[in-house]
Formats: sequence, structure tokens, C-alpha cells
Amino acid sequence: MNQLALLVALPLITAFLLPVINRVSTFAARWTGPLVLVITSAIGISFWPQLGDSAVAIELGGFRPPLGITLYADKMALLFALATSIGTLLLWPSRGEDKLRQSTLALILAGSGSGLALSGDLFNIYVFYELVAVVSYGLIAARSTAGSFAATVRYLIVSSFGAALALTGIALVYQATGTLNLAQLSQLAPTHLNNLQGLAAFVLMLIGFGVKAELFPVNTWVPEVYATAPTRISGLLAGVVSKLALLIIVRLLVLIFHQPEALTVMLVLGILGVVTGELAAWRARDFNRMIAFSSIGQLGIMFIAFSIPGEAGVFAGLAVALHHLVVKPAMFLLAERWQGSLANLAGAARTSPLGAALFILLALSLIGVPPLPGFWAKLLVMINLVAQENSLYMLGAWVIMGGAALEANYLFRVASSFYHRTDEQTPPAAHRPGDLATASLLGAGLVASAFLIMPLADEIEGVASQAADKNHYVQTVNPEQLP
Amino acid sequence: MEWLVLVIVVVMLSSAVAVLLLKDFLAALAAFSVVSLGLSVLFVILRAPDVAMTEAAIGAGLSSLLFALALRRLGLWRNRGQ
Amino acid sequence: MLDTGLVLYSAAFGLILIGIAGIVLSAHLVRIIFGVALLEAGANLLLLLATWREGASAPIIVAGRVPEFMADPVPQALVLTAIVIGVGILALALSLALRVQRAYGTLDMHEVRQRMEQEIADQAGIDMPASSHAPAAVQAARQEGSA
Amino acid sequence: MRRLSSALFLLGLGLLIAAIFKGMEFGTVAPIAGQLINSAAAEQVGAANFVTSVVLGYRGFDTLLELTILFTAATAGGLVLGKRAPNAKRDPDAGFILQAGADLLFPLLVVVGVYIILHGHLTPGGGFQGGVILASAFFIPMLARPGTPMSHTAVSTIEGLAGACFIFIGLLAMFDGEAFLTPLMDKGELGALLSAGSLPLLYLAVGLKVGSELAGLLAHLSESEAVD
Amino acid sequence: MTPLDQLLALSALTVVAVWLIGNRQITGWNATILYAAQGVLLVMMAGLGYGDVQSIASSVTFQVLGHGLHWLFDGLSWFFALITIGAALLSSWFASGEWGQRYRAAGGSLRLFHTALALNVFSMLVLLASGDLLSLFIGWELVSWASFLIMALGGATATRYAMRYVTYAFTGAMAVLMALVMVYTQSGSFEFQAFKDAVPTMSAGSLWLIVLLFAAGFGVKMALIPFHLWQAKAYAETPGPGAAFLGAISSRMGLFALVVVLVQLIGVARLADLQLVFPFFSARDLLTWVAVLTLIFATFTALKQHDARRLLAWHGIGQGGYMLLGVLIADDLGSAGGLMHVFNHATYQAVLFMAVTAVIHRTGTSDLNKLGGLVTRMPLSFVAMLIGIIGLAGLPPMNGFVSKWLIYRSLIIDGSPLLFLASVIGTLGTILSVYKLIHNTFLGQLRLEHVEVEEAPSSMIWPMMILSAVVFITGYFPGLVLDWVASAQAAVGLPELVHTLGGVPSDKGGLDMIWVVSVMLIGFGIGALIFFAGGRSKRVHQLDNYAGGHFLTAETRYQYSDNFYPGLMHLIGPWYRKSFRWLERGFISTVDTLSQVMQGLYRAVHPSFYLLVVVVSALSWVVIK
Repeated sequence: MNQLALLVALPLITAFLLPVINRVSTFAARWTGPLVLVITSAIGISFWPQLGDSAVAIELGGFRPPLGITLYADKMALLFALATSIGTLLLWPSRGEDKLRQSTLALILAGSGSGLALSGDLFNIYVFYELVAVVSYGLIAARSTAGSFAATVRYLIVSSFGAALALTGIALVYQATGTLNLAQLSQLAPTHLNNLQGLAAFVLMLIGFGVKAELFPVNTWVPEVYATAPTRISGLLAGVVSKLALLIIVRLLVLIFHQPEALTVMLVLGILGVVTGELAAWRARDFNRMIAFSSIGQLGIMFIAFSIPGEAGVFAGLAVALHHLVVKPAMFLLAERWQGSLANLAGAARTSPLGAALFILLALSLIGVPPLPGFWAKLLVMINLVAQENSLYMLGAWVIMGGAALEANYLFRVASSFYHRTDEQTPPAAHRPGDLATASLLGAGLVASAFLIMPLADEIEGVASQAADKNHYVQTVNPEQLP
Repeated sequence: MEWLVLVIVVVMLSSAVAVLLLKDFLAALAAFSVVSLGLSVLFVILRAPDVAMTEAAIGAGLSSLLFALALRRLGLWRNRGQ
Repeated sequence: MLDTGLVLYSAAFGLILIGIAGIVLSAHLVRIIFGVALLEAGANLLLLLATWREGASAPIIVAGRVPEFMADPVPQALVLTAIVIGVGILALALSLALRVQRAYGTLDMHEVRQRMEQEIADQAGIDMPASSHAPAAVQAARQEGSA
Repeated sequence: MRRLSSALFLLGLGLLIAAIFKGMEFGTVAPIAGQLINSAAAEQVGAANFVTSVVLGYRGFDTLLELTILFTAATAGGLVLGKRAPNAKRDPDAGFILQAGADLLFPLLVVVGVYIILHGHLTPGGGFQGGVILASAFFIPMLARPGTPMSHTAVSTIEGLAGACFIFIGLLAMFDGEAFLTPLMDKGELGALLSAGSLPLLYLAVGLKVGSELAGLLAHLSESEAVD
Repeated sequence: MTPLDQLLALSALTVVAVWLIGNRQITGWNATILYAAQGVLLVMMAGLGYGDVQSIASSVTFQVLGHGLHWLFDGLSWFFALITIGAALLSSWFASGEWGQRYRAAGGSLRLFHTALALNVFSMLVLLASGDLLSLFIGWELVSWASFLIMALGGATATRYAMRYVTYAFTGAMAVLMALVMVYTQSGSFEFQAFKDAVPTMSAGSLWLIVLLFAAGFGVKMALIPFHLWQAKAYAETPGPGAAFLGAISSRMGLFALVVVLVQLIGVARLADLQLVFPFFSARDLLTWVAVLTLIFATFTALKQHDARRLLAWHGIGQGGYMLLGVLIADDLGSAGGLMHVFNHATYQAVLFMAVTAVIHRTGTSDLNKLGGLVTRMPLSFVAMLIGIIGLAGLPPMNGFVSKWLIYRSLIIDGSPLLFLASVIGTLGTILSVYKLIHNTFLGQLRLEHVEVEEAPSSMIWPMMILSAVVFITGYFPGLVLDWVASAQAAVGLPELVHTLGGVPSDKGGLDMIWVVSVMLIGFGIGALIFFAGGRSKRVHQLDNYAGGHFLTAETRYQYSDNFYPGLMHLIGPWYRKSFRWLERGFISTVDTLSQVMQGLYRAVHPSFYLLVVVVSALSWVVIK
């Protein structure tokens, strides 16, 4: 099982060597990155069956926790690590000048994302988070327009502000417990962190890591960054990276912070995220910002879902997250050629009918129309929300409903404009075959999962129950105690 | 010992405020390196020599160098504030 | 006598507060970056203080003599890491600032934001959204007027 | 207006921090990880400087990522600053005294840097501090003679190889069936220069990488044209 | 493979087949044949609800997230399915002839049209077959999006109205989903039976909420007030035969769902004692009054229309009010009237839409102010429309009379004079407006540009004639329909209506249409004898007119068909305030303003400021706790 570290090490070493390889042959340099990602994905997939229902803890350097750093690989972690590798592979940055540096950064993103999903040590998580952040600054700025620089620097400031706060929170946790290993923390939490200091630490970490998870209101970077970054990178950030940040928060909630206040903070911020995101998207005039705002809304739904206590919450949130993980990158792939004013999209179905059909499919799944998987995810969230029999959770359910109605309105306003027969204005150019192929691959996956919903649901439920099992985590890692 | 700590802390905080208040960016940069130096001395007092060296080398030295270069290139080397 | 720990903690929190003040209050990008650096310094100090004890000795074995009460080496390693991370981000931020100034000729973030929005709007071929300084009612009225 | 409200919120934050600080109690919890390491580091890693054994042994993974962050920052900085226009004007070379001083300083700095790096596992200091000194060693001549820039290809090759070495040493252990980043070779006796297994090698890699990264960053920044 | 499986499979096959055949003339005929085959399969299932055969289940079931999904047909489903397939059959027949040729020549795609139609039929059958709340919702969504598809076919303006529809419909669907989830949390299952058992234990408040959500969600499809704004325009812009189909059955799906939820599961008795605010105002009263208001408002709006198709569409909304009213009375007479009205309305609404489409096909306009005097040019279409409007007005001898009679009768027995009065007013408006329709289209002065208009093609005449025959025969022998209605009543647990071939036995003040119609026919026969044998009549050319000794040439307009009923309009004009339109606009602009506020929020000067704010507020909340 030690080989799981390859998911991190292999991309990193390749990234280090890429400039050297490039000096030897540019062709090799262009194809090494994707090849390595294919290999890592294969490794990850090969580990899936071995994992079974018991997770594994990898003690890096052979040091027992809490002395050393542990990687904790349960199904959820492996799932998101795989999603990072495969997502980076699908959204490989293939345009813009200075491809060498871009592919180096993309490789590092794949490695660090996988590590972020796997890591089981609080400070290690912080380092991974910073790494992902730095990589995404580079990738956003890769479009090298003035706007992208400005957006990147604004993003950098707020993100490192948040990271510093998270570090403060980590300091508070360490001050209270004297360890950084998540398993040991979850052992000590009831006695050491069940107080004001613990809650303050959680709030700081939630908001610090929430910057990347598009948590309201620290998500003001989202519209401008997604409007200026290369669309594939936007897809990567919205689809994969935000989920990774979310994953950390969920781990913290499940393992360490069981105070009801923690859940309430998340719930309130999630509700506000849905309200603001969907409402703002309703009036957006250009394609990129429309889907950017809608992704804010979707992330808000995930926060609401994860704020449901117990395994049910993890299950519901995981379902929504995975669905969004498939849909949003496809949307951004379509945005490659459709970015710009929505008014210019009239008649787009003539130039790329497949693109229009895909957009409709994705939109239907996004607003949760049966029998597409989006509906089942939403149903799961709704049932668990209403079952809480708590007015605040009820409010969350109402908000999700209203948001879906708004989303249906603005998404289908666009979709129906594709089919207007306007002769006075020229429809936008057809999609690149590469984008369209990837997007239709994702769409096909969506349809397939609609047919395979039954086994899929059982599998995800298994993943969720494993991830929500705190004792299993502790027993698997089994940290040493003081003599 | 406590008094030394207190003095260092006071100097640090006041120069940190100065970093934000000084109109001239060079002066602000100087104040910033003062902060880092004070921090490294604190680290020595806290029995963390490695951290102290790092802070002195990177925090005081390299960061200030980076800032200086950037100010030079930004044309903020001499003119006052914005 | 005064409590050293209290002084040190207040130094850490003070640095954090001053850093945040620099980020939030100032409009000039370089000033903001200074603020970020100060904030990180404060966080580092706090992290190092987390398990600090009075009268511990440095965790180094000099000439084979093991001191009986050594300081906790873990936070020191963490702070080491955090400092290096900070300098990396600092360098990136400064080079971005360089490009921003070359593009827009200013580092005042209000102005930069306005210019950026203008650029995004032009790129998208839509009219610049009404300024967010004006209250919503005014914006709505303006929209009515334009429409 | 915004400044006023921000100031108010800052005040509130200060009060909150004070409130939380009042709730904190000190000296009650034992630093579990730290005490375990202090009692075990000597025979587990064999470095006299426990911080080094944490940085490279127990938490070597963090260090690897830290290097990666530096590398990423350098790469992204290069991406941002882009290629230098060939005809862009450079600053004039400095005077003779400065140039001579730089030439004099260069070997001194290199020696000091390497010394600090190699004694990282015994005394305070190590790859990072030494790396910074190496970087400045390579950077000061640049300041003296902006006309003759340093070769980025060499820098990037060094940094790439150094980083790869770090990971490779880690992978070697893995191919032995050990975990990733397990220290190799025998520990030697505590306090000797040749001790602590592969740690000095790792620190050398770290030093070279940090040095080259920082030198590259500085070079990029200083070579980018001035606005005027 | 049960008969239901066969039916659904064939329906799905129809969709695929039509799509594969593509944009050809033959497509329509194939679709027609396939609908006929579906009809045959359906008829083989007849007799549901009698004796021991209560329902036919589908062998296809799913188990998702622990919720079972299954489908079955009972008497009610069968009754609605019969109407659906019949309407589809005749509409696609109507669309297969010249109409199709012209539609394709005009750039429309027959493939899309017929696929959309087949998709509608399929999704409706799925909805009708739903065996639990979850499958009900899934079928509901399918129906909504399928009808969106067929509405959006008609180009830009149609797409706009279809967008409006989909906004309303999806919002309604969300309300339904909310209600489903609330039911689930209280009953622990999506099964009908579990809901039924949980109803007595539910608190009045939550049941109120559930009822309102269901009524709003399904009422959108029925275009009940205040959710009625979308329907008329959306239907009117749909391509002719599609409009006939939608007008005949589509919005009745809402009624079906309401019957299932309110009558079958919750029970009207429970509704009647759901009093929240005032002891004298229950949920049932609320719904009945909504129904009646819909009836009156829509009918008098129809009276004001100048476009034949919009006029009919508005009537469709109004007649829906009758049906809901009848069902909510929930005695044997009333519910029978309401359900039978579904059938009757489907028949004559289809006839009327077809006739108007035929007129449009020949003259190119449906503007009532630009038509007139077509009776001699299109006599068969005239006859069809005449029969249709008699049915719509609810006069003997057509079937509309029977259902309305049942409803009135039960209203009187039920002892609610106000409702009775209101529905009579509605009928008055209906009569006036349908007279306007037929007069402005077929009677009066013939326009010069329409002199050489000829009768509609046979592909249009045949469906119209068949439907007219149905309208007349089911008026003559209402027992034929009442059999199915009774089985539907039995399926939802309503008291079955005791009936004969001619109507209802006389113990409740009965009705025997055989007598009524026979007497009327004899009367007409005598009148005809006098008219023809008397030989008093002299046939003149339609344009050969004179007044006061002056010959009137065809240029002079001596008959004004626009501004119909000026006196009445003067009377009721002030009531047309478009208040609902204002409501809608106000809502939209509210959302718009909010949206602007939110965008302003996201274009903040300083993201870090937000970070500080949220940290401070969250921390302070935590500290205070």
C-alpha cells in the first residue's frame, strides 16, 4: 500500500524534471505530463478494489504517528485523488504560450491535489493547500492578459489572508492538544477542543480553507477569476479544487469538531451562498460569469448538505459534490467558445448542435430533473434536510428549491436562445473538437450514471459510511500515546 | 530577560505600525526588516536557533531584497508614496 | 514582574492584527503585500509559541550532552516551513504587482478593480455593470433609465 | 466610510481575540509529538539537531512540498514576468570597487553556504539558510554587473535535478519496500559530520534547490524592465 | 410482460420510430397507425375497476436509494389514457395531410413535431401509470418538459411563451417536490398507502402546507388562478394540431394528479375539516373557490380575445375550473360530472382547435376581425365548429350538457348556491364568447379576399367529423362514457354513480338524454319539413345585398364584427385590470433588483474586507454562545 505515495511523488518528480526533459526533446516534454497522469490514475484505480471496506494509513518515512506524517487512504480520499488526476488529464492546459511551464504547473496541481485528499496531518494539509493555491495562481495568470493578472493578485491576497488565518487556527489547535495527527486530534477533541478555543480554531480554519471552497462571502474572487482565467483552468478550479477544500472541511467536521455551533455556521454560510449565487447568476450577462455564479450556488448546496449531522449528511453532500464534479468542468469546456455576452449566443445550435444538446443535458441535470443523477442527489439532500425538523434546516430546503427554480429560468433562457433563427447576427464559432470530445465524454458519463444509478448509489453510500466512521479512522491510524 | 523581550516586542510592533503608516516605501521597507530582525531575536530567546537563522536570512534578508527589487522596478524607489 | 508569555502572545496577536489592518485598510498593492507578510510573521510567532515553555533549552545535542528539558522541535520545523512558503508567495505577489502596474499604470486597488471590470466587460462585449459603490436602488434606477 | 467600518471590525477582532485568549490555558497539555520525538529522535534518525531530524526525517514530506512551493513560485513568476524583450535597457554596471568587492565576496559566500548546509544536522542552520546564502552569492555579482545576466538554463537544470534527487532518495526507500522518504544508510555516531544517514544528502539537495530557486527568482525580478 | 408493459413499450417505440423515419410526409401516417395500435392495446385493458380486476401493474420496478418505484394502471389512469391516445391519434391524423406539407414547406421539421407529440403521449402514459409518489413526480417532470418541447417548436415568440411556461412549471414542480419530501418525512415512505395511513396523524398545519404545495404545483399545469398567465399564449402559439392535442388533454394531467393526491390519498372529507384561519373556511372551500374564480375569470377573458386560438385556449382554462369544482364536490354526481367533463371537453376542444386550424390553413389568419361568412365556403368545418361550440356552451344535445348538468345538480344537492350561481355566470360568458367565435368566423359578410376559399382537405375533415360524431353520440348516450367514469370513481374511492345508458335514474331528479335528444331531433325535423316543404325561402348570392333600396357592393362593410358586445364590454370592462400581469411583473422586477444587489455584493471593492467581516461575526457569534 506504500505505493499510494506515488500519486503525489510521481507528478512532482516529473514536474521537477520537465525543464530538463524539455532541453532534451520538446516532444517528450509535451507528452510526458499526460502520460504520467495516466499512470497515476491507473495506479489509483488499481488500488480501489484492494481498499475494500477497511481504509489504510501510510506512515511516511516509516515513523509511527504522531511522530511522522500519515497519509490516510479511505475510499473518499482515493476517489477525490483519482478525480484530481483524471480531471487534470481531461482539462490538460493545451493552449496559450509557454506550454512547458503550464504543463509543469498542471502536473504539480495533480500531485498536490491528490496529496491534499490523502493527507492525514493538519499542518501537512496546510502545506498542500498553499501548494495548490500557488499553482492555481500561476495557472490563472497563464492567460497573461492584464485582467488575468489583476484578478490573480486580488485572489492571491484574499487567499493568503485566509491561509494565514487557517494557520492561526492550526496554531490554536496545536496549543490545545500538542499534536497534529488527525486521528489523535479526534481522540483528544472531546476533552481538549470542546471549548471556545476549539470553536474559534474551527471558524478560522473553515473560513481560511473556505476561500478555495467558494464559501460565502470569501468567494468574491470567483466571478472575476473564472471570467479571466483560461476556461479549462476555471473548470479545474470550479470542478475539482473547490471539492478538495470542501473535503478538508468535512474531515475536520467528522473527526474533530462535533459542536453543533460548527454545523450551524456552515449551514448559515451555505444558505447565504445559494441565495447570493443563484440570484446574481440570474442577471449575469456573459456566459462565464453566469456559470461562475451558479457554481457558487452549487457549492452553497454542498455546504448545506454537509452541515447535516451524521452519516446522512456526508452521503448527501458527497452525492452533490460528485455530480457537480462531472457537470461543471463540462460546462466550462463549452464556455471555451461561448464566453462573452449571452446575447451573442443566439443561433449557436446551428454552428455546434452537439454543444447545444450537451448544454441542455448538463443544465437539466444541474437543476435536478429526473431521471438524471442530479435529481437523486437533490432528493437525498432535501429528504435529510427536512428530516432534521429544525427551522433553519427547513429554510435551507426552501432556499435550495427556490435556487433551482431560478437556475432553471436563467439556464433555459440561454438554452432556448441557442435555437432562435436569427439571420442578422452571426452565431458564435463551432467548438474545438478536443473540447467537445471531452465535454461529451463527461456528458456520456452523466447519462450512464443515470442508468447505473442503483449500484452507484450503493457504492457512494459505502464510501460515505466509511468516511463518516470516526472510530474506524482512529483505529486505522492508531497513533502512539505518551508513556 | 523579560524586559529585553518587552523592549523587542514594543520596537517590533511600533515598526510594524510604521510599515503601514510611512509614506516613503523605502522607509516602510526598512521598518519591515526591523520587524523581521526583532522576530529573529525573539526566536533566539525562544530557544529556536534554526528558526532564528531562517528568519534572519529569509525574512529579514531575502524578503527585503525582493521588496527592494520590486520597488526599484515599480518606480517607487525614491518618489514619495503614491 | 511581568509575564513573558503574555508579552509574547500579545506580540503575535498584535502582528496579526496589524497585518490584517494593512490588508484591509490600505489601497496600495505594495502596502497590502506588506500587510500579508506581517500577518504571516504573526501567525508564525503564534505557532512557535503554541507549546513554548519557560526555561526550556534548544532541541540540539551539543557534544553528546542531552539536556533534560528540551523545547518542542515540531513547531520550530513547522515555522521553518511556513517562513519559506511565505517568501515564495511574496515573490509571486511582487512579480504579479509588477505586471499589474505595467498593464494598468497604477497600483491603487480600487482603480485596478475598475479597470479590470471594464476589461472583462469589453472582452465579453457587454456594458460595464453599474458601480457597486452606488446603492442598489440607484443602480436599479440607472438600469431603468438605460433600458 | 469603508475604512471606518474596517477599523471598527478590526477593533471587534481585537476584542474577540482577547476574549479567546482569556479562555486559553497554558502549560497544561503536553506536546505529545514533541516529547515522543525528543525521546526517540536520537536513535531513530541520529541527527544531533532535532529540528533537522524533524524537518528532514519525521516531516520530510512537508519539506518536499515546501521545495515544490518554491519551485512553483519560481515557475509561476517566470510565467508571469515572461520573456525579457531583447532590446530592453539594462542598468549600467556598478563601479570598480563594487565589482571587485563582489568578486571577492563570491567564493566566501559559497564556502559559508556549503558549510552551513553540510552541518545542518549538527548545528543550527541547514539547507534553507545555506541555500539563501548561496543564492545571494550568485546574485551579488549580478547586481554588480547587470550587463552579464546569469544563465537561466543552468539554474533551472540545477533546481530540477536537485528536487528530483530529493524525491529519488525517497523513492529508493520505497523500492526497498520501506515507506516513502524513509532515511537510508546507517546512522553513524551521534554528532559526527558523517552521521544521520541520508540526511546530509537531502540537505545538500535542499540547499542547492533553494539556492537556485531564489537566485532564479531574484534574477527574474531584477531583469524585468523598469518602468519609467 | 403485462399489458401495461406492452403499452408503454409501444409508446416508447413510437417515439423512436418517428424519430428514425425523420422529416417526411409519411412520418405522420406512421405515427397515426402506431397511436391506433396503442389504442387497441389500451382497449384490450378495458374493464379496469370492475369486479376483481382492480389494476394492472407493470413488471418494471426500480429500487433507488431504498425507495421503490413502480407503475400501474387503474380505472382512472385508463380513462385519462383513453383520452390521451384518442387525442393524439386524431391530432396526428390531422397533421399528416396537407397541413404537414405546408408545415414542412414553411421550414418546420415534421420529425421534430411528431417526435414531440409522441414524447408527450409517452410521458403522459408514464405519469398516468405512476404507482407511488416518486414515480408520480418523475412522470410529472417528463410531462412538463415534453410539453415545453412541443410548445417551443413554433419559433422565437413561441419560445418566449414556452420559457414562461417552463419557469412556472418548474417552480411548481419544486413545490411538489417539497411537498413530497415533507410527506416522506412524516410517513417514512413514498408509497401511496403509507401516505394514506399517515394522513390522519398529520397535524393540521403541516397538512395545510402540503395541500397548498401540491395544489400550487399541479395547479400550474391546470392554469388555476393565479398561475394561469402562461397557458393561453403558449397553447395558441403551438403548431395547430399540437395545440389541439395540448388543449384537449395536456393541462388535464394537472387534474389527474390533483385527483390522485387530494381525493384518493388525502380525501375530500379531510380537506373539508382542514380549518386553519376561520372555522367556516376550509381547504376544500379554498380550492373550490379557486376553481370557480378560474372559471369566471378565464371565460370572461376569453370573451375579450380577438384571436380564435387564444379564445379557445382561455376557454380551456375556464373549463378546467368546472372539472376541479365537480371533483371537489366529491359526491357521486359531482365527481362523475367533473371526470366526464374531462372527456367531453377533450372532444369538443379538439374539434374547435381543428376547425380553427382548418380556417387558418385556408385563409391564413385566425384574427376574428378579419374573418366572416365562410359558411358557404367551408360548410363541413362550419358544422364541426357548430357542434363543438354547442358542446362547449353546455347545451343539449351535445355531451357538454350532460357533464355540466351533473355538476349543477350536485351543487344544488350539496347546497352551495353561491358556487352554483358563479358557475352559471361562467356558462353565460361561455355562450356569449362561443357565439362571437362562430359568428365572426363563419357567419356575416364574406370578405372579398376569401371569395375563392374552398373546403378544408379531407385529412382535416375526417378527424373533425369523427370527433363531432363522438361529441353528439356521447351526448345522446352518455351512459357509454359514464361506465368508464364510474370505474374511475371506483379507482379513487369515490362513490360510484348509478347510471343508465341515457343518463342517471330519476330518484335524484334524473336525466335521460335519449328522450331529450330524441324530442329535440323530432322538433328539428318538423322545422326542417316546414322550411323546405313550405318553399318560402329564396336563395340569393352571398354578396347580393341591398339595404334601404341601395345596392351594397362587397366593398362596403355593412357588418362589423370587431368590437363585439360593446355594451357588455362597457359593463365589465373596468374589471380587466390585468392585476395578475402586474403581480407577475412586480415579482420579476423584485428578483431583478435583488439580483442586482447580489451582483453589487460580489463586485465589492475589497474581498479581504468580507473575510474580516465574516471572521468577526462568526467568532463573535461563537463567543456569545
